[in-house]
Amino acid sequence: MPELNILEAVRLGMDEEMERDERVMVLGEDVGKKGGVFGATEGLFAKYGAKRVLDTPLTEAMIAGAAAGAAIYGLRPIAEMQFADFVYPAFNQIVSEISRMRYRSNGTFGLPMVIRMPYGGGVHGALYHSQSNEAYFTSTVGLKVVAPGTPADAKGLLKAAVRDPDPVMFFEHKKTYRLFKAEVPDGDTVVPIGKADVARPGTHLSIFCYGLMRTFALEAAETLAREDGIEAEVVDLRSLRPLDTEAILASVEKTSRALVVHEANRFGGFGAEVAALIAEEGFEHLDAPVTRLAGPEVPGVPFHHNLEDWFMISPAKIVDAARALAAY
Amino acid sequence: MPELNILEAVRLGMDEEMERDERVMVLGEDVGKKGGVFGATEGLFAKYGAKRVLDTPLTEAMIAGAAAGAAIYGLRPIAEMQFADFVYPAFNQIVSEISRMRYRSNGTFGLPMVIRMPYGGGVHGALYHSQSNEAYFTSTVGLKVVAPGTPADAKGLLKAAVRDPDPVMFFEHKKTYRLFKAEVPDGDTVVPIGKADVARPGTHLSIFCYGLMRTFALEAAETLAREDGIEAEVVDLRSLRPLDTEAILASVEKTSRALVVHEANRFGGFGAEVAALIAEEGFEHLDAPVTRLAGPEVPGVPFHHNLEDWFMISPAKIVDAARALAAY
Amino acid sequence: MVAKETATTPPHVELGLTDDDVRAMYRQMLLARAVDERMWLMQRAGKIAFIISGQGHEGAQVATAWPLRPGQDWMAPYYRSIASAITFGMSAEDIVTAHLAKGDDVSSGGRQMPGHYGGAPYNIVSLSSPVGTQVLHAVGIAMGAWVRGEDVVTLTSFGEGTANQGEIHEAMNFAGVHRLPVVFVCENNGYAISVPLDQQVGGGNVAARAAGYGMTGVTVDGGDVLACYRAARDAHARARAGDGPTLIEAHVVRMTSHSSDDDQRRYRDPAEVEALKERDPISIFGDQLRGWGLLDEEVDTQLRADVKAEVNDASKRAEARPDPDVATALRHVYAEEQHDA
Amino acid sequence: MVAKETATTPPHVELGLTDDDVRAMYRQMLLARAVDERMWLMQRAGKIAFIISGQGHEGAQVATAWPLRPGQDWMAPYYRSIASAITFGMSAEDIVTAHLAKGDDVSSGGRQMPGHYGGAPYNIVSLSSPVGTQVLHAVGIAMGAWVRGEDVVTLTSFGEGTANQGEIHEAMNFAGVHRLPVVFVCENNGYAISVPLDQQVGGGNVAARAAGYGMTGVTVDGGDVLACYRAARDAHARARAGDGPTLIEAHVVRMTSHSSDDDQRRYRDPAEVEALKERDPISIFGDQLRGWGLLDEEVDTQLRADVKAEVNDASKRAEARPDPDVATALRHVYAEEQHDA
Ligand SMILES: Cc1ncc(C[n+]2csc(CCOP(=O)(O)OP(=O)(O)O)c2C)c(N)n1
Ligand SMILES: Cc1ncc(C[n+]2csc(CCOP(=O)(O)OP(=O)(O)O)c2C)c(N)n1
Ligand SMILES: [Mg+2]
Ligand SMILES: [Mg+2]
Repeated sequence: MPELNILEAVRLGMDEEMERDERVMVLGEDVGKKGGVFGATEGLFAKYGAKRVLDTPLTEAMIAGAAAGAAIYGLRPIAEMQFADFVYPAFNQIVSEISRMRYRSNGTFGLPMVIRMPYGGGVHGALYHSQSNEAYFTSTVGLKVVAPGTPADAKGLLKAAVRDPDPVMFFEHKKTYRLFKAEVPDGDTVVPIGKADVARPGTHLSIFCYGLMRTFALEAAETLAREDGIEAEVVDLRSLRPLDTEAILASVEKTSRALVVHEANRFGGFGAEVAALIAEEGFEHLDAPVTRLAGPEVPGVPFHHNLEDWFMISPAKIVDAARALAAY
Repeated sequence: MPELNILEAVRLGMDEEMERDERVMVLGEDVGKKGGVFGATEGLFAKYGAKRVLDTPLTEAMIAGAAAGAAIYGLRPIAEMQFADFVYPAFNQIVSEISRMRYRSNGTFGLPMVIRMPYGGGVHGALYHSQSNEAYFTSTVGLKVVAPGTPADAKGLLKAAVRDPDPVMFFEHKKTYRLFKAEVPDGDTVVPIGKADVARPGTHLSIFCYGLMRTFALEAAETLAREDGIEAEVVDLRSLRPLDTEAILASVEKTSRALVVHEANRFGGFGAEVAALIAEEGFEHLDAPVTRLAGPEVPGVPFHHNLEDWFMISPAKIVDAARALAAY
Repeated sequence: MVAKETATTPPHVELGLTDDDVRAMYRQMLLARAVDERMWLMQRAGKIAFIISGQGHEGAQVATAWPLRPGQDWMAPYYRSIASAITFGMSAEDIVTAHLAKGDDVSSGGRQMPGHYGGAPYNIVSLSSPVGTQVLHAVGIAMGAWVRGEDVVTLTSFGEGTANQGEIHEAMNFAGVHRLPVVFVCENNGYAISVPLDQQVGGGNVAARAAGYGMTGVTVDGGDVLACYRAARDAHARARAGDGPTLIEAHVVRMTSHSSDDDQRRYRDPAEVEALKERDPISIFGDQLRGWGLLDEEVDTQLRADVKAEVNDASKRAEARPDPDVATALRHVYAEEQHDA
Repeated sequence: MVAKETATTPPHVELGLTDDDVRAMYRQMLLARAVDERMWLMQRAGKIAFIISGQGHEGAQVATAWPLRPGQDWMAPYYRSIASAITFGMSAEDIVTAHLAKGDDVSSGGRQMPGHYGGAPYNIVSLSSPVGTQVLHAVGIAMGAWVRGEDVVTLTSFGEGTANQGEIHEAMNFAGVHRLPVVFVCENNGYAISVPLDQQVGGGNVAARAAGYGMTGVTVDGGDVLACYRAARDAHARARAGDGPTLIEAHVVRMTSHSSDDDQRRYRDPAEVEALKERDPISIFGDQLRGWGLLDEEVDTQLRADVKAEVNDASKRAEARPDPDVATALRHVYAEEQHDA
């Protein structure tokens, strides 16, 4: 098993899928010769050529819409949005078309396609290179949404996404790209969409998270165990839609306390769904209010490092929230 | 006090605001000579001329973006999206630009503008003329979002929206347009954004709703009172962002049971935020799980009347959900 | 081309069409019109909720769809495309079934409004309502064929109001960059609901935009069926030859209100509406055929009777089909089997 | 025009520019370049996080901004628009302050990344990162001026990659329909990050799109400052006269990598990069001025020293400004007072 970082895992996942299935292609801005602005597609252009690794014009609606057309035609496109922040020009295609194609055609047109998007802050990207905009997609019926937090999940979920008969929004937290290396199972290991991962078992409270927050939550859990004797269970949701409600409720049943953590702002964020689910279906098990820890209610991550630090979730903030919840 | 329906109230609100302030203008598709596809702008073209009631090309990004530019310039545009379903081409302008302009410019550029959108189902409009897509906007920091359920609120909130220094998304449930007439206070009565309305006081449980659901919830409450002796408190949220959390928590404190009702699908819908809020901040008062009654998890309202009836929330469905909650 | 023309070669023959071809084209136009008119009747009778009409567009539609190869080429049409869809393989019964929103409607199983043509068996992409989105699907199909090196041409159509949507620009630009095998047909009927051309299209000329994408742009009179056919045939050949996409702007007439929800008397002069009849492509093409000696009163009457019978029959069968079963309403949100294809 | 030309009239005079004007234009170019170069130094020194450069665009920018009337006209520029912004009123200190993300930065108070020009006091619209969005704001301002009957011209600029965004199409079409007083400047530097023109722009000619909106399109060499000025002056006059918008495509060079996060050696030939120096608008314009007898070594040296001193001074003052106060981070999400304006 090689040790890879998340960026390498994503790249290897694409490479293996392109090798396995010649219908798989990659398209997006600067994905070709340059290999992507983060390097996620590095080497693929040389290996698969300019058509299967297609540098598109600077037009996101076209990227999504043409990917949809190609999927109708029988290909299995992986479209890249250069930053999740730049997906909005494609929103009409994604929400009006891609999410609804199967339902509206009574199952006769499916869209096996993936949209990869680097998201998240902490990289001095300010309001428009830092967004965590997953809630727009998790609330959209017909899409699947995943957000891996480890290299193994990045590769395994990417493979699942490429093979999925339905459209998958694939969120890659850009701060995790080179954050750490970890073992990635060799070969064709697919991580199924729809299953959470208990990243750390615990008994006193549950922390629900995904993406970069997995790393932060695990770090916080260590601190809580060490300094407070609080054993936090860290549940990495990984798949946001479909959501592994069973795993969530099982954890709440065990710990009776739920902390939902994400980087996006709180009001109407994805955490609202997780919290509402727990409040509704886990009510009898709860010994404390479901608590959300989320980014502040501002329209984006501000640039100056003072302000960015203020914005970002950190292990310390998770520790504080968990302590308050445990003490409830 | 005249009796008006919601469509007339919206129209009168615009008319009075245009008369009061010559910076107010209306723009959108077919808003001019035709008076809008629902007739909301009927008569305004004749009264204010082709520039202040501007028929635009069939281009929603342009409508939103030009309205933003006009607001920067000092006008107070009211932009119409012909259907809420057709707002997505403008999503980039709304989310990237309109919601963030003030924050990103450190308060130096504000955008006093309104985007009106007919939303909701029950009118045989199928997947693309029935959407309740408020959650995309309520989760967007920097926007305000309102959804009136009565003629008086429609007019009063529209006036507040036009005068608001920030962008307001104005959702009009198209099935309510001509559903009933009710008294509308004469003249310059402004309904403040951010305040809920207790449409019917009650003691046994609280129903949180907006738009068409207000009418249905009130009808359900009558049935519940008559048939079950259950006194439901109906809280019309009206303003979804900012949300009147005080009013919500006060009602929960009183009734200890919360039912959140909307027409949009449940997963990640606006109700998730309301439920999560109650679960978190009203935890101590709850005698039963916060319950959501929402549209089914399908990508849109299907057309055939069988299917549409299946989809729609009805007073009967609210009665059933309320009974189950009261019996918990 | 010019050298071949002689006083005795009828224009369709010069274009490589047989007498039967042009009569068949005429019949398709009649059929589309008859279906369309039937839909209005059914709408007034309360049997269908909504109708959006192709009346006045039939000439351009039949002619531009004519070169397509069913089962091989693709089509991403729009809501006025009754005649295009019929020409490319849908039956009158399919169309009526969709309007009645029956459970086994090939387009959507009764889930979509009338006018949302689509059909997997026919290579017709399922259409939504937000205008213009289908144009990117067409370009994506063309991209797929180009990537795979397959001989497939995709035709897509839309109105002149829709031509201003940003997605159309992105689609045409991309098609221009890679010379993709796609044919764009703008059916310019002068109105987008109530908004006339001069308030809709800067400069008033949609085909003029082709030059800005490095593609061929052609303007044709939608009342001139053979001119439309010639443009489409050339565009199809150009696409197959790797010579890139074509934008055809066909000037057509919208003979009805925008839809059954609209009343065009609110924004259109009665004289203007009256004058539309003169531009009805069916009468124009009929007159041409008569002029070329390919149609006489008897044949015309027979064709119209045939078409009427076909529509009667289609309607009867469609009405007998089952309504959608509510138990299926939750199906097909996602694939029902997770197959690794 | 031609009639007035004589062998002795220098070209700028013929355009109505004085000797001082053209020297001032040259100085603005030098200043923009000096600020730009300073930003790279500061970036390498770790003082600023990111820089996106206007080097190679200065001639087109100064010239197209020159006709604008500060305090009356408006500008919606883009991230390479250092020279445009400086010409329209921003100071070198404003630019450095924004790059350092200081708390009193006029563009955003340190909230936005470098390159996001904007300034309410200067009528420069606050810019975001999604490319092209500002073009609709420009058109909206122009619409506002048109609705109110006010004499205001708006200039907006963007790259040739951005020209393909759907919003640009919608903006230009709308401006074309109502002949709005707006000037579109496409600064075509041949690349959108790594993607070259021929994979980006169908047909390769952005100005050719103007015809499709019924507006004037002009292609100019961005190394020819006076040609750019002439195009902009005419466009400004056209806008004021109600004769509609203009699309100016200026062929410029991107002399640096796309940004400090990019390395153009990955996708651009070294020889190509080397050859860019020959197209540096500053040397070209300097040579021209020398040829017209308006610049000598001494004046040039003096100007460069001046500009350097200005940038030194600006940097020193900017660096001394306070960082943003975290206590303000929640401010200005909504208006702080609900005033009925
Ligand atoms: C994105 C979007 N905006 C608005 C509408 C509402 N609408 C439906 S058809 C139409 C007019 C279309 O005009 P045109 O493109 O000229 O086609 P025509 O109907 O004239 O054939 C409008 C505005 C829509 N369907 N989609
Ligand atoms: C909507 C959107 N997509 C992608 C990006 C990332 N991006 C920033 S600049 C750029 C290239 C712009 O090229 P061009 O318009 O030619 O301008 P230039 O930088 O060459 O001056 C890209 C792809 C973005 N900022 N916005
Ligand atoms: Mg039309
Ligand atoms: Mg460029």
